[in-house]
Amino acid sequence: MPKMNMVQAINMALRQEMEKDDSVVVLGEDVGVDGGVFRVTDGLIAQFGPERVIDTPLAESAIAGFSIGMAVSGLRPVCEMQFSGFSYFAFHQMEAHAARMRGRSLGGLSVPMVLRAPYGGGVRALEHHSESREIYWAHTPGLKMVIPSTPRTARALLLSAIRDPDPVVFYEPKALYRAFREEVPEEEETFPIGTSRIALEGKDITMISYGASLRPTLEAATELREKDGIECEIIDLLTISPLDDTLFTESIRKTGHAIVVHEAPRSFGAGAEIVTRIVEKSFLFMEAPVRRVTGFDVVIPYYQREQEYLPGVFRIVAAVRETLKF
Amino acid sequence: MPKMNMVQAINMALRQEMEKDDSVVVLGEDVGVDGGVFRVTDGLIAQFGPERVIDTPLAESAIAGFSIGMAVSGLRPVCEMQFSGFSYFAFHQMEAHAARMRGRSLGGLSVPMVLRAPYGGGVRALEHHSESREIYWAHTPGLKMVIPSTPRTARALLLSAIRDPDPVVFYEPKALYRAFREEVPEEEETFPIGTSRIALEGKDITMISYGASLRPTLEAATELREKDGIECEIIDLLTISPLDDTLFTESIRKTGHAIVVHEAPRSFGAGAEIVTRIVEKSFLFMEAPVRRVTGFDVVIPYYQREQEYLPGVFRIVAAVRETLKF
Amino acid sequence: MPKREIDLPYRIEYLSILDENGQLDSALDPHLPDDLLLRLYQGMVLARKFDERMLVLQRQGKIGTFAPTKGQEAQIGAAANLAKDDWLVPSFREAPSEVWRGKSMESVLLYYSGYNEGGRVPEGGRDLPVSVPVGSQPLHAAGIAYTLKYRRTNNVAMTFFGDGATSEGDFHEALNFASVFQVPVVFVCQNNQWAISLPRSRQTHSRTIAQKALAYDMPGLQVDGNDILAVYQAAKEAVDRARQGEGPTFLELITYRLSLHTTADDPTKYRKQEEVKEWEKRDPITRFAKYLTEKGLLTEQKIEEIANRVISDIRSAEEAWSTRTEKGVDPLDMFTHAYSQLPPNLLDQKEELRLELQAKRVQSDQQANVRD
Amino acid sequence: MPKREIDLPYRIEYLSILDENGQLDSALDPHLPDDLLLRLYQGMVLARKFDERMLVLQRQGKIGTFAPTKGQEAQIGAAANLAKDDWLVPSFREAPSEVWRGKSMESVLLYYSGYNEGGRVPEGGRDLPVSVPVGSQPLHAAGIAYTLKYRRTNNVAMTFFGDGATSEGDFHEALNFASVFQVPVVFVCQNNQWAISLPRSRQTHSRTIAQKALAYDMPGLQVDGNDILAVYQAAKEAVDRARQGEGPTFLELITYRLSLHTTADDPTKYRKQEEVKEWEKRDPITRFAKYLTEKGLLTEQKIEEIANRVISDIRSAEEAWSTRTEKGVDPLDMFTHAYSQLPPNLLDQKEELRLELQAKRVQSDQQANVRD
Ligand SMILES: Cc1ncc(C[n+]2csc(CCOP(=O)(O)OP(=O)(O)O)c2C)c(N)n1
Ligand SMILES: Cc1ncc(C[n+]2csc(CCOP(=O)(O)OP(=O)(O)O)c2C)c(N)n1
Ligand SMILES: [Mg+2]
Ligand SMILES: [Mg+2]
Repeated sequence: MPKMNMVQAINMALRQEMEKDDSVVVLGEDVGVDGGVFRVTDGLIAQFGPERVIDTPLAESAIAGFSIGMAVSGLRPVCEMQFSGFSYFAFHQMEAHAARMRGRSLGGLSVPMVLRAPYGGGVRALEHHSESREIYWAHTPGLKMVIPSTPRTARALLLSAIRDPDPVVFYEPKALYRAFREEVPEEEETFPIGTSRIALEGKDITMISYGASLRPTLEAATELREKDGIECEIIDLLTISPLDDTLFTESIRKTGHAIVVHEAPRSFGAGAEIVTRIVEKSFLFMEAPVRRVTGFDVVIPYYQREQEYLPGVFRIVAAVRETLKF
Repeated sequence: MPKMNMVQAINMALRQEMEKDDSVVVLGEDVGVDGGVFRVTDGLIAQFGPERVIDTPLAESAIAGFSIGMAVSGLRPVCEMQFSGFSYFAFHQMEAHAARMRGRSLGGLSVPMVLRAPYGGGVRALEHHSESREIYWAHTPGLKMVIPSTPRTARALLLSAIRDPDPVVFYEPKALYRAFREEVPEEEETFPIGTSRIALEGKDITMISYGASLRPTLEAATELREKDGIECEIIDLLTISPLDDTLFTESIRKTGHAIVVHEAPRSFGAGAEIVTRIVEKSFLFMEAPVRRVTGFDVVIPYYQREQEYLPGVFRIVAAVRETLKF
Repeated sequence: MPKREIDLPYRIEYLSILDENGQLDSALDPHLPDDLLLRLYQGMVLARKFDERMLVLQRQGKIGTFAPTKGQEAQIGAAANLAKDDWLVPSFREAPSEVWRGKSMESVLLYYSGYNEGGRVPEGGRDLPVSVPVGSQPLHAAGIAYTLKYRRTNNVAMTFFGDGATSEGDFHEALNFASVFQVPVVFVCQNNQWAISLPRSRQTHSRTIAQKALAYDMPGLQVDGNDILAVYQAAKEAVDRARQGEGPTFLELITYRLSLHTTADDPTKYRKQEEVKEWEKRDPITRFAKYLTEKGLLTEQKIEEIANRVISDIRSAEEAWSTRTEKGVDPLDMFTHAYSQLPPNLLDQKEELRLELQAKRVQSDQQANVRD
Repeated sequence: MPKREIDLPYRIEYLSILDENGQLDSALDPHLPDDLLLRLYQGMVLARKFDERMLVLQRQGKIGTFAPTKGQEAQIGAAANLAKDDWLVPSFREAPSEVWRGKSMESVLLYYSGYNEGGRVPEGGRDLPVSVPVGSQPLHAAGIAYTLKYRRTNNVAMTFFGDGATSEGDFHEALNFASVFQVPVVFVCQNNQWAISLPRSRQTHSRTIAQKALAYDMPGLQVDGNDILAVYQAAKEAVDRARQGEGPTFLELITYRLSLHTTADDPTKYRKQEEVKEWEKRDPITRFAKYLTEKGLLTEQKIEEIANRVISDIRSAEEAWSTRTEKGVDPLDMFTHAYSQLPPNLLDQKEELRLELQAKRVQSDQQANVRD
C-alpha cells in the first residue's frame, strides 16, 4: 500500500470519488487554480475542469448556501471553508437550511453536502487560524460532525461523508496534514460515520480523544507504559456527532478510569458530553472522576504561547497519573 | 413594589438605564416605532428619540457589527435579535470581534454591548422562533451568556449586563414574557453576572435549571413534595457562562442526587457541562447518576408537537423519582 | 475638480402595462391567450379568498400565526412563466405562487396550524418549502441554477423575497455568485413597501431596489407589481434570457402589503390607514377584472362562477385539512426525518418519549377512573 | 419592448493626477505643502523598506506568516487625511497606514512573530488592531461613525479592505447601514487585483468595484491607487464630506499586490510574472520620487538621506523587538485580557497552568542534572 500524508489522502478521496461520480463537485476559495492554501485540492482542476472544481468569490455564507442549492438539486458538493475560524460566516446557512431541509420537507428534499475545514492549532498561524470549535456543529440537530485523526481514516471518512445522504461537517486537523505518513489502500475504503475505533488496547485506563489530540494522547500512552507500566486504552471518536459511546462505554467498564483529551475550550466542550455519557451509562463502573485534558476557556493565544494552551503529552500524562492515584 | 411581567421588567430596566446614561442606545429590527414584536422596547422611542432607539435595516450581522463599533467608541449598545433563531446570522461578528476585541487589543479596547434575544419554545410559533441554543454562545471564550427566569431577575440582570465591561448575550425566555407577574422594585436593583441562586430550598435532591425550564421545574418540585414528600432544592443558574458551580456543588454535596433541566437539545448541551462539573467537584458525593431532562436532539417540531418535545412537569417528576430510586 | 467619467451603460427601467384603471398600454400588450388570462385571474381570486379565509380561521384560533398575502397576488404572473420542471424557491409570502404551482391548500393549512406535515413538497420536489430566515433563500436558488447549468438542462430557478431581504448580506452574496457564474436564475423582490414596521425608505438609501442589480452588472428592472401583465412580461423576458444561457436577472415588483405583516402584527402602530386606502385603489385583482371585462372575457356571471368555484375548492381543502387534523398527531414523528437514518442517540430518545407518552396515558386513564 | 427609463444621476468617475511617469496633470494639482509631500514620500519609503526587511526576517524564521504590502504604499495618502482623533479601522494589509498613524514597527514585528503584545493599540486607542476576518471590519467603522455623529464631534472613521472583501455579505450590510444612517465614514477598497489566487475579474461580475456604491446612492469614486496625490485628494474630498455631515463615501483604489499574498503563498501557481512586471512600472514610489525630483524637492543626496533615516528607524525598532523577545513570554498572560475580570473557571485554569509549568521546569531541571 502507498504511504501518504493526510493532504494526499484527502486529495485521493476527492479525486477517486469525482472520477466515479460526476455529481461530486468541489468549491471554495482558492480550491481550483491554486489547489487550496494547504494544497488539499491540488491537481483537481486540471483533471476535472473549472465546472467541477470551482474557485468561488470570497463569501463563506454563499459557499454554503450555494452548496445547499446544488445538493437539493442533485449534486454532491464538497465545499471548503479555508479555515474553520471563518466557517462561522456560514453558520446560519448550515443551521437554518443544511441541517433542516430534510425535516422541513418531510424527507422530500435532502442536502448531501460536505463542508470541509482545516481546524486546530500548532502550526504557528495568525489569529482565527487555530481554533477548535466543533461543538457549534455537534450541538446542531440535523448535522453530522466528523474529525479524522490519520491519513487513512481521513480518506475513508471523507468518502463516507461524500456519499452520506445528510450534511456532514468535516474538520481536518491541519497540524496533522503533513505530520506523518500512513499506508492508504489505492482501492476504495470507507469508514462508517457514527462509529469510533480503538486506537490502542490497554487495561488500566481509557483515554478518549479525536483529531489532532490523538497524537499527543498516543505519545502519552507510550510514555506511561515505559515509565509507569500503565497500559492505556485509547478510543478515537472520529465522529463527534452523532456520538458513538459504545466503545468507550465498554472500555471504562473494563478500566474503571478515563480521561478525555481535546484542544477545544473546556467548558461546554465535547469532553463534557463524553463524561456525561459515562455517568449515564457506566456510573457504577467509575472508580474515579473522568478528567478533561483540554484547551482553556480563552481564545487560543498567538503562536508564542499556543503550545502552552494545547493539551500536550505532559498534561495528558499528569492527568492519567492523577486519575489513577484517586 | 409594583408587580409586573417580564416584558415590563425588561422595558423598565432599559428605560431607567437610558435615563441615567446617555451612552446607552437600543437598536434592532422594529425596536423603535413598533416597540418590538414583543413590545419589550415599547415607548422608548417616544421618550428617547430615534437617535437612541434605532430602527435598523434587516441585517443581523450588521446590527451586531455596528454595535461592536459603537461599543469600542464609547457607547453601550443594547441590540436586539428579533428571535434567537436569527442571531446566528450575527454569530461570526460576535465570535470574531465582540468576544475578542479586548484580548486582541490587550485591554486597550473593550466591547460593552448587550445582545438581547427572545429564545425558547411553547408559544406556538413558526419555524426558527422556538429554539434554545445557548451553547453556541456559552462555548465561545470572551462572551458572557445570561438567561433570566423571572421578571425581577430579568430586570436586575439586564441592568448588570448593560453595565458590564464585556459583551453579554442575554436570552429572554419568551414563553415567560407574559406568563406571570412578580414584584419588581422601582429603585435600581442589579444582580451579579456569574452567580446562580437558590430558587427553592430542599434536602432530598438538587434540580439545576435556568430560563423557561425553571417554571416546570418548580411545579414538579411542588408535585413531588405533595405526592411523594420529596423536598427538592432548585438552583437557578441565571448565568450560563461563566458558569457558577458553587451553589449546585454545595447542594449536591448535601442531597447526593441531582437532575439538570433545560429545553435545548440534550447532546453537547448545558446539562453535560453541569454533570461534568459535579463529577469533577463532587464525585464522592454522587449517590446516583445525574439525569438530564432536556429537549431531544432534533429541531424542535412545529407547535402541534412542541409540548412533547419540551421537558415538562411529567418528565421532570419521572426523572426525580428514577434518580432517587437508583 | 474634473475627473474622467467611466462610461457604464446604466439603465434602470420601469414597466407598467395595465394602469390602475385597467387601461392597457396597447403598445406593450403581451397578447396572452384568453385561457391563460382567465387562469391568472382565477389564480389571484383563489389566493385572495384563501387568504381571507385563513384570517378567519386564525382569528377563530384554528390555525396559528401566518403571513397574509392580500395585495400581492400578481406575483403569480412571475411564477406562471415557470415550467413544471423549473424550480421555485419561495420565502414565506408566496402562498399564491406555491398554490399556482400545485401545492395543496390543505398543506398550507397544515403548515400554519403547526403540523410539520405542511412542509411536504409537491410531487417532483422542485418547489422548496416555505422558509422563514429572511434573505437566506436566494443563495439556494443560485446553487440550484448552477446544477441546472451544469446538467445542461434549459430549466431555470426563480426565487422570491421581500424588500427587507435586500439588506441581508446573503442577498448580496447571492447576486454576486449568480452573476459571476452566470447561472439561470430570476431574483424576484416583492417590494411591498414594508418590512414589518420599517418602511422601504428606511430599509435602504437607494432610490430604487432595482438599481442594486447595477452592483453586479446584472439586468435589473422595476415593475408595477400590481399589474399582472407587466409582472408576467418582465418575468417572461428574464426567464427567456436565463433559458438562453444569458444569466440572472433581478426584478423589483412594486406592490403593497394591504394586510398585516403576520397575524401577530398591529400595523396601526406604524402606518397610516390613508396609505393603505391609497394602495387599495391599485388592487391587482379589480384592475385586472376591469381589463378582462372590457376585453369581453369576464362578465358578472362569469366572475360569480369563478368565485364560487374557488370557494368550493377552498372548502374542500378545509375539509381535507379537518379530517387530517382530527386524526391528531403522533409526537414520535418528530424524529422521523431528522436524518436519513436514526442514529443511536435518537433511537434511544424516541424510545424514551414513547415510554413517557405511554406512562402519561396510563396516568390520565387512572385519573379518569378515579373521577368515575 | 419599450419601457420607461428611471432617471438616476449615475456617474462613476476615475481620478488620476500623477501618471506612471510622474507627470502631473496640473489642472488637478492638489497643491500640497512641500513638507507634507516629503513626509508622504518618506512614509512610503519606510513602508517599503520595512516590508522588505520583514520578508528577510520571515525567511530567516525569525517572524511568522505576514502579509506583504509592497506596491500598496500609496494607501498612506488616504490615512494622511485623518486627524489624530479620527478613527482608523484596518484589515490586515494596512501596516503602512498604521505606522503612519503612529503604530510602532516594534509592535508590528511582535504581532507577526506570534506575540499577542503586537496587538496593543497606540495611545488614545483610535486605531483598531489588525483584524483578519475578511469583510467584517467595515461594519465596525460604520458603528464608530455612528458614535461620532451621535456625540456631535466632527471626527470621521476610515476603514480599509480588499477587493475580495467586497464579496462578503458584511460589506453590503456596512455600506447599507452607513448610507441609511448617513454616518461620517470613508470606505477605502484597496483593489490590488487579487484575492489570494482569485483575480478581480472572477471576484465580481461588475466592471468596477466603485460602482457598487450606486446600490446605496452613495458617492463612489475609482482612483489610481498607485498615485498618492490622487489617493490623497480623493480621500480629502471624502473626509471633508463626512466632516460636513454629508455622509459616507466609497473609494476604490486601483493598485496591485506586487509581492506574495502572505509568506505562505506561491503566486507562480496562479499569475504570470509578466503581469507583475507591467505593474512594477507603475510603482507608486518611483513615480512620486520622479515628480518630487522634477519639482526640486528631492535630490540623489536627499533620497539617500531619507533612505538612511528610515533604515536606522527600522534597525532600532528591530533592536527594541529583539530585546523584548529575548525576555521571552509568560504563558499565563493568555488569561489576562480574556475578560475585564477573570471569572472563577479561568482563575482555576490559570492556576492549573501555573502548576503545570512549574512541574515542567522541575522535570527539565532534573533531566539536566541527570545529564551532568
Ligand atoms: C434573518 C431573519 N431576521 C428576522 C426575521 C423576522 N422577520 C420575519 S419577516 C420580517 C420582515 C421581512 O420584510 P420583507 O423582506 O420586506 O418581507 P415581507 O415580510 O414584507 O414580505 C422579519 C424582520 C426573520 N424571519 N429572519
Ligand atoms: C472571512 C474570511 N475568509 C477567508 C479568509 C482567508 N483569507 C485571508 S486574506 C484572503 C483574500 C483577501 O483578498 P482581498 O480582500 O482582496 O485582500 P488582499 O489580501 O488582496 O489584500 C482570504 C481568502 C479570511 N481571512 N477571512
Ligand atoms: Mg416587505
Ligand atoms: Mg485583493
